[in-house]
Amino acid sequence: MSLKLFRRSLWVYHLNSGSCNGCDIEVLNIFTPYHDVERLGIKLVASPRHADVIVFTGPITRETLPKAIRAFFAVPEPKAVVAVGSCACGGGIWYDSYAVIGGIEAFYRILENYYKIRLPLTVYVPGCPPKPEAIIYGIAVLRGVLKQKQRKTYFLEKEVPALTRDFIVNLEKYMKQEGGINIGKK
Amino acid sequence: MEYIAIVLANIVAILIIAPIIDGIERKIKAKLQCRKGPPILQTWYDLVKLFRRPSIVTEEYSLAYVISPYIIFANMTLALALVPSFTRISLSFFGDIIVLVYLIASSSIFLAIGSISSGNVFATIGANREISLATLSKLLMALVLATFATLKRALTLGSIFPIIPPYTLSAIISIILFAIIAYIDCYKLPFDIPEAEPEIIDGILVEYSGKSLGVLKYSTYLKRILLFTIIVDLILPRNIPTLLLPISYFTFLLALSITYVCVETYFGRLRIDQALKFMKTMVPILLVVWFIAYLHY
Amino acid sequence: MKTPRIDIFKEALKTGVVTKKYPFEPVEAPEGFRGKPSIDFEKCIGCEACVNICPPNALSVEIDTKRGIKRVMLFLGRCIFCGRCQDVCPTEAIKLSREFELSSLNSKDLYQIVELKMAKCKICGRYYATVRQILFTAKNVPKDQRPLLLLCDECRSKVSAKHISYARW
Amino acid sequence: MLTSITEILNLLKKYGKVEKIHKDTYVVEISPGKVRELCEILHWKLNGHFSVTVGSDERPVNGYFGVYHVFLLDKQKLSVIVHVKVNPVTLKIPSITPIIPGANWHEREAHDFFGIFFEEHPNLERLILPYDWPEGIHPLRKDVNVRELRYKLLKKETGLVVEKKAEEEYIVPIGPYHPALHEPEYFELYVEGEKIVDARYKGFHVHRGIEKVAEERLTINQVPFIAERICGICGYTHNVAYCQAVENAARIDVPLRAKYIRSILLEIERVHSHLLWFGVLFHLLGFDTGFMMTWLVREKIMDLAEILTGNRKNYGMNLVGGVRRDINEEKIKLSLETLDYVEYKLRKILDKMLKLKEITSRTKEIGLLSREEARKLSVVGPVARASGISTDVRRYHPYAAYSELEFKVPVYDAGDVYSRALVRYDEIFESISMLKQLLKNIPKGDLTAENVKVPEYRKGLGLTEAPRGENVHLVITGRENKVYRWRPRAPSYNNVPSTLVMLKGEKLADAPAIIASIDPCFSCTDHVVVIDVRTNVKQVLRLKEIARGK
Repeated sequence: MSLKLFRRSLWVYHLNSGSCNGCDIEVLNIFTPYHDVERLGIKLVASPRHADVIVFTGPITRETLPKAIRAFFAVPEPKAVVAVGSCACGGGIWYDSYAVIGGIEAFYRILENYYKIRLPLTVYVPGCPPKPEAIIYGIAVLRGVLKQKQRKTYFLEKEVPALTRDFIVNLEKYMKQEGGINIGKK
Repeated sequence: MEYIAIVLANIVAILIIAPIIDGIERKIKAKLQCRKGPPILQTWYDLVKLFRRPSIVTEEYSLAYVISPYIIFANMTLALALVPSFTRISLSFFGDIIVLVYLIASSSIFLAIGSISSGNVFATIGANREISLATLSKLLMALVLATFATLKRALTLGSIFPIIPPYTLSAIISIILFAIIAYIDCYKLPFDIPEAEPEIIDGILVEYSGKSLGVLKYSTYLKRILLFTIIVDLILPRNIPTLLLPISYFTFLLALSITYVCVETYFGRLRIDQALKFMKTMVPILLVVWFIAYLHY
Repeated sequence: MKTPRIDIFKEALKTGVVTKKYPFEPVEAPEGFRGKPSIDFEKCIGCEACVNICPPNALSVEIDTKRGIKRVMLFLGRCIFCGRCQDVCPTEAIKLSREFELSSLNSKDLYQIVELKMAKCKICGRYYATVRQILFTAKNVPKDQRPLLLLCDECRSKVSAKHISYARW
Repeated sequence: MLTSITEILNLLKKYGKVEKIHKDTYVVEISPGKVRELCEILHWKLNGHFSVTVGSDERPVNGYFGVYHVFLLDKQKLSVIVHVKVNPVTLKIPSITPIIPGANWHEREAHDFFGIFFEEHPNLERLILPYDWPEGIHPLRKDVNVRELRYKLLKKETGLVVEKKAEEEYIVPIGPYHPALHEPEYFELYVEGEKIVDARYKGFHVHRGIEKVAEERLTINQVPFIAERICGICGYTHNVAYCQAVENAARIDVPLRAKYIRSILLEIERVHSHLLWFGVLFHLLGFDTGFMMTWLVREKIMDLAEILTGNRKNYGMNLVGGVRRDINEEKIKLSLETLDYVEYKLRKILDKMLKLKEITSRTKEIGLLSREEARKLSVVGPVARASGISTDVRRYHPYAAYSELEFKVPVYDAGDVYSRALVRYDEIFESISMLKQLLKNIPKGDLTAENVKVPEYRKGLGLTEAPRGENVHLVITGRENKVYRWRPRAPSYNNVPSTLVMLKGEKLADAPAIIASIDPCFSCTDHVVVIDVRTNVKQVLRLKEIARGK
């Protein structure tokens, strides 16, 4: 629903929630000549009141948490969230540190518990830091312009050979016979 | 009846092209900064989106905060009706020049009042800066317009425009001075001090959102067009064929905005005291020009 | 004072518009770019070398003792793309590609899960390693010692401690 | 005045046991009573400078807490670490802040993390830990299990407690989210009209508890990756500093080719960081074209880094003992071409931009920091060099391949924002010339040292010159392939307090440019945390009030 509204014009409020600066610089970078997202109607705004989208960078430290909550509520509805970088997506390398909340999902959990809100549309942009193109791609996915490529992959090993003594001793023979066990092929 | 219809059509046309002119300016600015830039209609897209978004009001808000964007918008539309633009015809009455100055000045004041009542620190600082800049720039503008009135011995905009011919020294200098004042009043760099994004977070606009922000932004574009229109009117001879008039007006408008944006792109922002100092030096010059204009009589 | 401004203006015009067309035209990351790591299911043997080396613990492992399954999980939302897993993987099952378009609207899409069957210890009956890992090790072990691999670590040390010949049981 | 190394060593021997831990680095173990006397001699009389104070919980090893004051003597190319054992019961040692004001934050940090009391410290309050951190728990002590604590803290009503603001004066909050900074930091500026009369800093929003994570969870060869993520701009220099510290501690000889590769990447990082800084400065002064043009050039450097290392920012090139990737001939050629282009472009535009009238009028004689103040606060890097102090780790404590290069150290005396810009301007071109030397002379050889073994409980000091100044890592190695104590000190940690001096008496409009002029890298600084006392005043706000988002 909100996507249609933002097709042509998207104003972004950038909120550093304890990031190392890597992602912040890359977010800033998409506004510079080589990437220039103004051509896509994206603009960086200084006040959360003007914004349509919040960009979170960083694992959300305990110290920034109250400020992040305030900024989150200052953005008018409908809004969307872009979690840039692995830290914002899932806590990154800091995920179990005492000083961080650990990513946007933990942040949402707090919001759900205390404020009972409907969660906004969120796009996750992993990368450490993501390339500027990856951020542009993330926003394109958010707007529904491009299709999401990344899918969960799941694999369950179905059949395994019975591990008998004979089998393991004469492994080479069996492997040749069946030709299908490709364990540890280089 | 026909007269009113033409004025209305004029205003509607300006309402449509004002954001487009801004779009063109953005595009040119982008090109000068080696980037591709937004599409020309981008400003319209932004405005449409803002109009469709809700405005959040702060808890300490007052009536002034809510209605001032609309008052400013109304002021600007009215002021646009006073000056001839696409056609020769405009609302014209004795003393409309004074009304024009009043409308421009009062919108600055409403903007300041509105943002002060939002209760935000940055908005207050922005309003502070807005008032100190506006008082001076409106004084300058009043002085220039007074010079024009003296030159033509009239208080009706219709009889003042265009100011040249005759090509007198005072007329040319005063037109140049007006162009500079218009530049300052558009809050173009290096004078975009009340909204300075990196210093005080968009200053006066910080607390507005959604519709009210859209209306405010729209009024800024209208104000820019208004000032441009006055400059065009000062130069553009109105005795050319009626059909050519809209085209030549639009060409002039475009040329002006392109010149302004080219200048703007290569400037940094001045500090408020530096800007005020610059403007104060203009006061004596204007007084001298006015005096010369008076002597011409 | 005017000259520097005009010089910059000239230089800007000379440079021209440099903007890439990106979302409308594909961009290729350079060779050697550390992009999305992906697990080749056919090659993974569940040895946990990558799990141990991964600085942010983006790779984790769970053992389901009921089903006898070892689950290796890669969560891209925590990955720092350092490529250490690629360095240590004995079978080159995990590799970093040049793919960088990883954005997704659901954090679940950032997971890669591999579930491998485990083997039971022939003495105590506990699950101790994946079948693939045992077979992989077996290839590099002399034939006469291979049956020892069918025991878990504890049983194996007990067996060796008692000097019972592996041929007996 | 004492000058030769032997004389200094003899002097140190008078105070306590002197131990050489590695090349040019000595540890003096002294009793608490003599700390001030020695520190005064080292900082003021010998013209060295105070670098960092490191607290450490060594009870499992020797039964004491330890405090290390690190001093660098530039003239003698010497590092001296003053080690004081702290009684684990009384936990008291004399503070050195009255003598060296720059030690203020360092000692408060040690107080936060270990509960060590520094006697006669003027303001021993909480600096780093988050606002809702319980009293009396010191996270870096070895007996504190912070993981348990983390879950307890998460269950609390976090996010509802918001500090109350003082209302007596007209306060302009710069931050925590300010478009100029792109990082959450909180400056309170007390203004009269547009003039700043006082400033206060509440920082450490980006404290992420790096040290505890590194000491508890990571192994020696995983720490380089977290070190790199201390800062996303100058991360590689942290990475190198850490690796050097461990290599020094374990006496590992790094192959020359690896050293060259490290230097190349360090200089690439410096160029991109300085260009970034120029862009931000121009943006703050409203000159957006300057921002766009410098970042346009910078993008070339970023692309080069991506080709050389596989990532634009976090190079991930180091392991203890060497580097992970090689640079081949083709890449060297490409790098030289890129550098030529960058140099040509920058010569064309950057100095022109610095001559613009709005830029000069808003940077010259703004944000002054005198030489004396700079010495007192022990500032480092371009900030110190702009205030007339010639200090550069690359020159005075050479590491990596810097001893084989020819370069100048630019020094300016004015101490204003403009001279800080000039220092960086000169450094960009010095870096480019250094890069050319490095790329042309890179020797053949191995990439990593053989037999990387790290012994237990050895100390090592790693120094690098980050784009923002000197960067110090002190490492004590631990058992089971872990670090026992790792204290990274980023340059901004010493530089940020100087902004409060610079801001006083300036115009509000200049504040962002002044703050930015030190090139603050708050995420570097905030690996440790501190808060103002006034956060003790807590107030629970309702949802509506929070949503106002002021």
